[in-house]
Order: sequence, then C-alpha cells, then structure tokens
Amino acid sequence: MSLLDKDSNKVLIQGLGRDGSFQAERCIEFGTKIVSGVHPTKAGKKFKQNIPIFGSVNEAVNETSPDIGLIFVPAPFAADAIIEQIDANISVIVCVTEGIPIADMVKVNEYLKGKKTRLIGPNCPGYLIPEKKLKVGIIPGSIVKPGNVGVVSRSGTLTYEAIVQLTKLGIGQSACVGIGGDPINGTSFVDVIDMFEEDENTEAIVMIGEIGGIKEQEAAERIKNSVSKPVVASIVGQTAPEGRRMGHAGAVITGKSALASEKINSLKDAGVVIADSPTEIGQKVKELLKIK
Amino acid sequence: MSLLDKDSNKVLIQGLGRDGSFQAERCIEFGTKIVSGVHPTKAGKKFKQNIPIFGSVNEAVNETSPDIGLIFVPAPFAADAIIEQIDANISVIVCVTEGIPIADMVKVNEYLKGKKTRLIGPNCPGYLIPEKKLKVGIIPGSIVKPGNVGVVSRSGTLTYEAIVQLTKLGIGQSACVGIGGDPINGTSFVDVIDMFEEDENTEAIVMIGEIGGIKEQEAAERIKNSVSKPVVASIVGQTAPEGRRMGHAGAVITGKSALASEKINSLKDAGVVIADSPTEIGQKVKELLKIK
Amino acid sequence: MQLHEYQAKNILNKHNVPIPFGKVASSYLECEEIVKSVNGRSVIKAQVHAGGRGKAGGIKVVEGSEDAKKVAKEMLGSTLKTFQSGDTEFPINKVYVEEASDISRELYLALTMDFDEKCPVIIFSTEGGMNIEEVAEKTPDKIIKIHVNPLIGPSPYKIRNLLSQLNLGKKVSQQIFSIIQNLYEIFNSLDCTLIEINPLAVTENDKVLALDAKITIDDDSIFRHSDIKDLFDKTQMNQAELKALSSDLAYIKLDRGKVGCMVNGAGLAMATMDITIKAGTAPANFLDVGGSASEERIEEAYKIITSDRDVEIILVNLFGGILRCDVAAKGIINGFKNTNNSIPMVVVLRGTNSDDARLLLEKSDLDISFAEDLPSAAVEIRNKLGIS
Amino acid sequence: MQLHEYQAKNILNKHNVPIPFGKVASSYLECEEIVKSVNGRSVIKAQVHAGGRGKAGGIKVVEGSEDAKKVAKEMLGSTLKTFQSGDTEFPINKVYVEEASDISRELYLALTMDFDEKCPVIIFSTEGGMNIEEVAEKTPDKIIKIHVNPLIGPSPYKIRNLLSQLNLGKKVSQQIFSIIQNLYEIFNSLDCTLIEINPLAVTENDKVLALDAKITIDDDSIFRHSDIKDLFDKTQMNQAELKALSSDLAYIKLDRGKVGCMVNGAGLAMATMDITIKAGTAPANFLDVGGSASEERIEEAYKIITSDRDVEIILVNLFGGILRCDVAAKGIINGFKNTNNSIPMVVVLRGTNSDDARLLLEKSDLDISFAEDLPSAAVEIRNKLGIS
Repeated sequence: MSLLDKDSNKVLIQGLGRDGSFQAERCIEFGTKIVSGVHPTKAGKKFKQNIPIFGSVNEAVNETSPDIGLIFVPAPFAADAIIEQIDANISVIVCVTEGIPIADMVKVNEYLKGKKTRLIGPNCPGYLIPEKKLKVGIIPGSIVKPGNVGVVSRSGTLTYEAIVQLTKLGIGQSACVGIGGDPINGTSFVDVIDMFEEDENTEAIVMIGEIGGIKEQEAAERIKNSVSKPVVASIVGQTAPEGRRMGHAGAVITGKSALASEKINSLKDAGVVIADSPTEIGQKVKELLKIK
Repeated sequence: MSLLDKDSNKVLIQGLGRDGSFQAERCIEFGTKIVSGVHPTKAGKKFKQNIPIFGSVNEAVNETSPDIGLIFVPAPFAADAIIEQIDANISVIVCVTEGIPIADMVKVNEYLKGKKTRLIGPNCPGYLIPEKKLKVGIIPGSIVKPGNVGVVSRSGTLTYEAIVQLTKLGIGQSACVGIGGDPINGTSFVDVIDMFEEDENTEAIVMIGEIGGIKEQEAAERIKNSVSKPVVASIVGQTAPEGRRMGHAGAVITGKSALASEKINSLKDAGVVIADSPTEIGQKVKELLKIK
Repeated sequence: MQLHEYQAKNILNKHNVPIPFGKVASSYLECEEIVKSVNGRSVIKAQVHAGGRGKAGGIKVVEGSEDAKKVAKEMLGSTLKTFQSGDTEFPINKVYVEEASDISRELYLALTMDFDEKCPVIIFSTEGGMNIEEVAEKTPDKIIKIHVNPLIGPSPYKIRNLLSQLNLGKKVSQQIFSIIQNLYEIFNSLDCTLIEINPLAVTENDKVLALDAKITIDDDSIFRHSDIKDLFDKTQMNQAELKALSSDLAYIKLDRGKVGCMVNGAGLAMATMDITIKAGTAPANFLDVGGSASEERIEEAYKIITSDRDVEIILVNLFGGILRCDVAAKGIINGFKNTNNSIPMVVVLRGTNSDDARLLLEKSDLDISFAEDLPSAAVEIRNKLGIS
Repeated sequence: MQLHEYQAKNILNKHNVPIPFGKVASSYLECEEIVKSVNGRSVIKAQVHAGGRGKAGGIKVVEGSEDAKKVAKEMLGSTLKTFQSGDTEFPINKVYVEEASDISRELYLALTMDFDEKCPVIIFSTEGGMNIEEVAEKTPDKIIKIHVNPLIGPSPYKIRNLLSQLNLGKKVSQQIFSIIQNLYEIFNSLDCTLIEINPLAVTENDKVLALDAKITIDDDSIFRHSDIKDLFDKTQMNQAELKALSSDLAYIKLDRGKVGCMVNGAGLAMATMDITIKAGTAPANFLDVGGSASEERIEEAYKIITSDRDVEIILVNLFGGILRCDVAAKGIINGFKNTNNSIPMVVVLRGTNSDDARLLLEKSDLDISFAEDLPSAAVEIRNKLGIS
C-alpha cells in the first residue's frame, strides 16, 4: 500500500471538536503517530499534553511535516479544509466529515485534478494498516488483525462488519479502506483495487459495494483486465426500496446499471466470488484462501 | 522550434469575419496549410473554394486534424473560443484578438494549467517560421527571410520593426514570435527563449521588451542561467509617461521593477547586448554575428 | 429539499427564465380572481411534491372563472396520489393558476449532477412533455447531455454546439441559449441537485416558456440558504419522516413487515433489511442514526421507530465508529423510560465502546436479546416472533 | 473605467459592505439638507477622478449645515488638481456628504489583479489612511497579500490565516472576513481591476467601515455591464481623450513637444516617442489606432491629433499587420479633406498593403514626406522643423 503507507506516516488532525478529539485518541491508542492538530480557536495549545495545535495547516506542515491529513471539520467548512490541505501539499487526506454539500465536493474534485494529493472520502471511515499500526480515521482498532486480505468498502459500518468476520476466522488484513458513501468522492474502488494488486502484503481482496452509480462495474472491468489476486465481493441493497434516499444520495437506484443485480453480474463476469449477504464475506474468503 | 513546429503544421482558423478572412488569405499566400475554418454562421460553406468551414472546433478537429489553432474571434467570445480549442486538444493556439477582459484571461490561464496546449497571446501577432513557410497570425510575410535569428517580442508592430531591419541587413530568421502585449498571456519570454535555446536552427536571439511587469527580468534570469546563445535586447518606453495607460495595461509603470532602466540592468547583467533604440536592433545583431 | 412548482417558477422569473403568467392560490376565491384577470383558458395545478400530477388529476384546464372556482373547490383540501408517489397521499393546500399557452412544440431541459462524471450536466431533449426516463430507455439518441466544468461553468460553445444539432431555428435557439445560462446560474447559486423543465414549451409565435418547473435543493447545503429553508412545505412529508429530519435522522417508513430497524450507516441499513427478510419477515421501517449521534438524537430515534404501529420487534444494529455505542445505549434507555412501551428488541452492538453499552442495556428493564452478528440476530427475531 | 466614490459606495452598500451614512449632492442646498439630517459633524468630499483629494482641499470636515453650505458653494463648480492628477484640473460637479465617524484605527484593504502571478490578489495592511505605495516601499512587511485562485475564489482559510496574524480582535476580524468575501463578489461580478478601501476604518465601538472607496472596472469588460457603462462621468476626462475613447482609440495628450504621433500598437508608440526626442523635440501627444482600425476611425484619429494646438508636425508610423495601410491612408486623406488644415506630415508605412497606401497618399494634396524607417523619420522631422 505504498500510496497510503508513507515512509514516516506522520498524521495531522484538522478539527479537534468532540468527535475529532475522541477519534484522535483512538488513533493514538492504536499506535498512529499524530504529530499535530489544526483548530481555529485552539492554536497554541497542546492536544494530550504533547501534540501541538496550530491555527493553520501551513504552520502545522512547516513545524511538523505530516504526510497524512485527517479531517473532522464540520460540513460547512470541510471543503475549504480539504483545499487548505491540498494547497499545503499533504500526500493523503482522509475526510471523515459527512454532509458536505455536493457542489462543494464537485469543485474540490475538479481542483484536485493534476494535483499529487490523494483524497479519501468524504463521509468515510478512512483507512487502517494493522501491520504498521497506522489508523487514519474511525475504523475501530479493536477489530482488526494484521494479515493479507485487503478490504475496501463504500459503507463505513459494513467495512467493520467484514473486518469482524475476517478477524474472527483468524484472517488478518493487509489494509482496510473505507472510501465513503458520498456520490462525489476522492478515491474509488478502482483506485484501491489497483493499490491492493500492487501491494506485496495483499493476497486477496474483499470489496463491499452498494446499489447506485457505476463504480462497482468500473471495478469489475478493472478486476477483469488487470487484477491477478482473488476477489470476494458483496453488494448490499437488494431489498432497498427503489428511488428513495437511503441515507446517502449514492444509494439511489438511478438507472439499470445502478441495480444490485447488474453489479453482481459484472463482478461474476470478472471472476469475482460473490457473497450473497455481507454476513457471508468471512466464510467466502476462508473458502477461497483454502482452495488457493 | 519543435514546440511550435508540428509535424504536419495543419492550421485551423476560428473566426472568419473581415479580419480573420483577410489574414487567413495572407497565411495561405505565405504557404501555410490551412485545413479548416470554424465560424458559427458559415458552417457547411467553403473558404477560398476548398477549405471546409465547420460550426464547432470539435467537428473541424474530427474532420481535418489540425495541430494549430488561430483565433480571430471577437473579444467577448474569444476566451470561450480558447477554451473550446483547449478542450479539443489543439497543441498550439494563437489568439490574435485584442481587448479580451482580464478576468476572462485569468480564468483561461488557470484552466490551462496541467493541460498540454500551448497558448500564444492573446492580443498578439502570432508566429512565423520562414523556412517552413508557416505563418500563424498576422506578421507580414513579405518582410521575413529564412535564417538563424530568433525574434521574440511583446509588441506586435515592434516585432515587424526588428524583422525588417534584420532582413534588410540580409539576416534571416529561424522564427519570429509575438507573445502579445496583454498583462495576462499564455506564453512568456522565458518560454520562447527556452525554445530558441533548444532549436538547432537558431544561432542568436532578439528580444524586444517593454516597461511594466517583471517578465523581462525573468527572461534575464533565464538567459543568465541557461542560455548559451547570444541575445540582443531592446526595451522600449524609456520616455513613456509614468502611470498612464499606454494602449495596453501591461505597459504601465507599476513599481521599480517595471522601469526600463531596471530591466536593462538585469539584461546587461545576464550578458545581453542592449540596443538603446529598437531601430538599432539590426545593426547590433549584425555586429554580434560578425564577432562570433 | 423539493420546492413546489410555484416556488420554482418564482425563482425562474427572478432569473429571467420566461414563464407563462400565473399566480398561486390558497382558496377557490383567489383562484377565481386570478382566472378572471387572465381572461381566457387557464390551467389549475395542484401544488404537491409528487411527479405525474397530470395523469392523477392534479392538472386541470379551465375555460373561465366559474369553471376555475369549481375545480379549485374540488382540489383544495383534498389529497393526491400519483403513480410516482407510492402509497403516500399528498395534501393539496395550494394550487397554481396559469394562463394557458398555445404550444407548438414541447422540449425537455434539465440540470442535475452527474455522479459518474463528477460534474453538473445539462440534459436536453426534443421529446418534452413525456416521461424522460422512458425516452432515455427507448430512444437514447434523443437525449443530449452537456457536461459542465464546475469551476468554469457552462461554456457557451458547448451550448451553441448542442443547439446547432437541433435545427430549432435561430429565434428559438437564442432563447434557449439564455435560458440554459440563467438556469445554470440558479443551479449554481442555490446548490440545486435538480432543475427540470418539462415541458420547455415553444409557442405558436416562437416564444420559449418553462411550462413546468421542478427544483430540488441539496439538503446538505441548506445551512447557507436561509431564505430557501423557509420555502420548505412540511405538509408534503410523512410526519414521522419529518420528525426524524428535524433531529437530523434519516427515517423511511416501509409498508412491508414487522421489524423496526435502527442502524448507523446506509450500507449497514441495507444489510440489516436484507437480514429481516432472511428472518422470514420484512422491515416496517428503517432509521439511520448517522455517523455521530448524541444521546438525545438516539432517544428521538427510538421514539420514532416505536411510534410506528406496524413495529412488533426492533432490530438495533450499530457498529461504533465515530458513533459511540455507550452513548447510543443511553439514548435507547431514555427513550424506553420516557415512552414506557414494551416492544422487544434484538440488539447487535459492535465497535467503539460496545462492551460498556451492553452493560448499560443489561442493567435496564428493556426486553432485550443480544446477538453477536446479523445471522444470529435473524435467529433471535424468528424466535421472538414465533416464526418457524 | 473609474467610478466616483459615491458610485462605489452605492455598490458596496448593495453588497453588504458597511459604509457610513452618506449621500451625493449636486447643489449646496442639497448638501445643506443632508448635513441637517445627519445632525452632527460631516465630511464633504469632492467627487473627482483623482487620488490625493484630501491634501488638495477636496475633503472638508464641517460642523453643521451652515458650514456645509459654505463649503459646498466653494467646491461645486470649481476644479481640483491633486499631486496625483498631473496638470489636469478636474471639475467638481458633485460632492459626497457623509456622517463623520469616530475612528480608532485605519486599515487598508484592496483587491486587484496580480499580473505576475496571473490571478486576483487581496492586499491588506494595518497602515491605512496613508499612501500605500509609500508603505510598500518603506515597510514592506506591513503589507500582506493573499493570492486568489480565480476559479475557486478566495478560500476562507486564507482569509482566516491573514486575519489571525493581525490580532485585531474577534469582533473586528469577523467583520473584515465578511467584507473581504463581499468585496471579492463585487470584484468578480463587475470585472474590477481595482477595489481600494483606504481607509478601512475601525470605529471607537469596533465597527468596521469603508471610509473611502475606489473602484476601477476593466474597460474591456464594459460590454457585459451595461448598467456600469451608464455610471461613467465624462466630465472627468480630457475632451480629446474622451473623443478618442468613443472611437475606440487610445489617445494621450503629453505637454512636451511639437510632434503629434499616430501609431499602431503600444510598443511602436513608445519607440516612436523615443524617436521624436532623438529628433530634438518631443511628442505633443500620441494616438494608438490599435490593431484593426477602419477608415472612419483613422479619420477620427487624424482629426483628434490635428485639433491639438501644440502639434506642428505629425509623425505617422504604421506597421500593417491586422491593420491595412491602404485603409489607414484613405482615413488620413478623408481627415485632411474634411478639416483642411495644412500641418506637415512625416510618414513611415510598412507591412500589409503599404505600397498601395503610399500611392494613395502621394496622389493626395497632403504635405507629406515619406521615410523608410524611424531614424530617417527623425531626420525628416529635424528638417521640417528647422532643428539643426
């Protein structure tokens, strides 16, 4: 996971309100090197006695050289925070914030083009590399285990669901990446699948998709053409009511390609093992790895 | 001049009004391969009996594969025409139009970042490569002569002035490039000087600058650091009244660096031969080439 | 957030998008007055948040003010159910009264977000007045799209090129050119997710008019549009869904089964619903408490779910991430205390602070079965409901 | 195109940038009324297109309406010349009357285009009320710049970071934050090349106000701002320059010498002026006919140059590119015919259709010497003027 696993893995956290502070502590507990915080009104103070808080990302970057930025800034200010981190040349940005206006993310996405920064999210649980004790986001550290299965998911909570199953079966994870449920986000299934394909520590891939959009089909296409590792996938939303908003706009059935059945067919066609329910993911991976 | 001299040198002309049509004929007379025209109301017709006119750049590109685009579109629509050509992946765009709103060009310039297209102008006479019989713009074809001196200038008419002198003295030109007088333009002195430095057919460089801005100093810096070929330069506007608009906003004295004297000092410091008046450029080049 | 036609047309009018003369009315007397001032054929349209009003009887042509009075009397105070609205009956509290236009041609124009291309998209079709999804399916070549760079806006050349394909004539094309630019201005400045003009009508004398207008605003952007917030018509929404919305919860009533679902995250919601079906029943509703719910919000969520009379059992499936399970447990306990109902619960709690949460719930008086994961939750539901 | 302070403040007010109470007046009676309504100390400011009004007596503080009447009587109808305006006397046709504010601090805020960085720039300084160029020269660290991505607009984080460096207090910082965003909105929507608020005042009770406002609009953008075009005050411009402008010609009167210069292109203009000095005289004016002048425009140009009484000889130096020399020659001949003056000309014609042009001019009755190039033109001028 060279794109997400930086040499130093130094993390900056922007937004140290209730959630940001709580989650920052969990990251530190897991072993993550949080080197600085950014908060408009807490500049000059310390987080957990020893982590300096700055008023701007630029100052934090100058003083503490983070590679990775983690954003908990409230939705109205989150797009600006992403741009602030892009402008400060942060390599990987994870934006956990949910509820960012679509128009803001469309503009951020356009602004990102041609830049070197990778954005994960928004509205995502971020990522975790168990072996490296690197947790950037909110995936519970207690459920993971170092190993060789890469997990990628649009849904935050289903990411955990899959991880729990794997860990219970004694199957560890090379990395777990939640790309987020928003319709406009920075990193797609294809991006993460490419990383897993290149990653030496990854032997198999778990992908959890949803109804809506065509991102799962794009992933199927990529898997078919250039992925050598075995993939287990599950698509949720088979029983979801058509045309209604399921908590986030990405999960609306907008056309035939958005249907679960269409997605499952594409994935099957790409040689992917399908878990009919996300509760069967662990078992499917176990079978797959035994067969191998 | 590999960046301006494309393999096929096929030219598209956008805007075939009075000026555009007249200048297109001059380009053809010089030997330029004009393969298509674009004009909103003349689509389907022919220019000069055999050059097809299209309603959009995309169609013209699909049908005639031009490398170079030449724009005579009126100022209110010119920025949009530039974007249309950028979106159609034209390699080199010359925009002759003057009077484009500054805000439009600022946006075009930002849009250009990261794209492969090179924009020359706006408000410029374009360029001419005598040897290749390639004339993209309005530099009079009658005054040039194939040879080994590269000419670059901010001022249209002074470009011609310099060329006439050179030709009269029997000194031919490798290429003549008018980068345009607007404060926001696509190609700078530095860009063209780099091309001349790399160009095998160029032995010496003539550069005609003006008061205002810092572009001549940037050129001086580049010449000092990485140009091996001899350079003759002239800076006009020594007698221009301070702070008044001299026909285009770029020629306003905005600070010390904008002064002619400052520019001349930087260029002298970079080893450039200064022609006190643009009327002496030819003579200076002649002396320089004899000495060599 | 959806706007009524009359609200959308007011916005269109302010941004110089031509509409027929029309006014909104809340009483049949107002309606009568408007038709009198129009002095001719008029159209009376029910102002409800549902598509397909025409087929359902929500759009009526009247010849004069007497006729108008009669139609308005029938419409106002009644409800409307359309093929697009499912089981919901929308109350008609307002009608829009509009001068009838002489139409020679009906076009279709919409602006929305293309999530695959990640940018705004302008959708145009010469097949206006029909169901556009049907057009898209049967004659996809009749649908033209322009993708818009969100930082540049709609390039004039793209609009020109679109129009030049259509042979609509210079006069009509020029009007549509301006209309597209003005609609984009609205789309951008009001954070719309959809502006749909269907039909965009061409009159006998070549005037282009927006005959209908649907505008949807991105809910997540409402914080910066205080004036738009006030336009929201609460009467058009299911009351439980409205209550959920006011607590920032995503609640959807489903008329299918007996299980009330409390979950966090859309993905988990969908997996949870799938499980209720495996358990031999189906969801009665589902409520997504979202990423970082407080104790108060969870309590509200509990109250909303239990107020649904279809619910015989509640399945709570929470995975603590940014959500803390202990906070959720406290909210549920408070909800139970303050409503004092006795609906049994099956609870799956995992992730952040789930052990603390379980202890809290065990100490409470709630009728709870804990499950380790979703498949065992399905078994518990079967047992509790007596499904064999 | 420059706006008057009262026009600029009207725009500021519309975009929620706070200004002191004030009104424009064209007569001393109006002025008196306004001061009465203010009921206290007021400031009367001459509305002229020149900086440095204060030092030149164009800004006066008055204590009451009697005082105001007296001051307005003196100002209105007179002219003002400032150290920034050169020799030009600006007529005072209007005054702006403003309530005096209790100022505790003067700041500086401007938005302009940074041509080197090719983007808008916000310039802020705590040293307001002074000549900002002097501040820039003497204490450059007191000037803070924010560059703005023209496609994104001013990022809030950049403004916040700017303000956090200055320790202006939360209340003042918040006001300036909004003011910067609102000013950028004006800058962007009106195609400004400059908005300068100097001073941006902080009052005794921490209110932030734009005490003065200078707005300049990009002349090339006026085609899309028809409302702004109407704001242009023609009385503030040299009449010959105005005439030139209305024909799209760039004319500048220079009080230096005897040579009227007609050229095309700014570069050639500057080189031509340099040559008049080599000829032992200096330019009386110069007129740039631009890239693609028509016969009519050239005729107008000829008339404007010859109407300058300082002109004893005309130097025409045209290099045909997009401009066609034959067209120019026809324009000059028409100008000569229709004014019938006999000012001698030295003419350098090169480039597109220059041979045709020469033939046309030779056949005319104009007193013309042709020169091959600028150095020989200088010799001709010396001869004609009898300079040895």
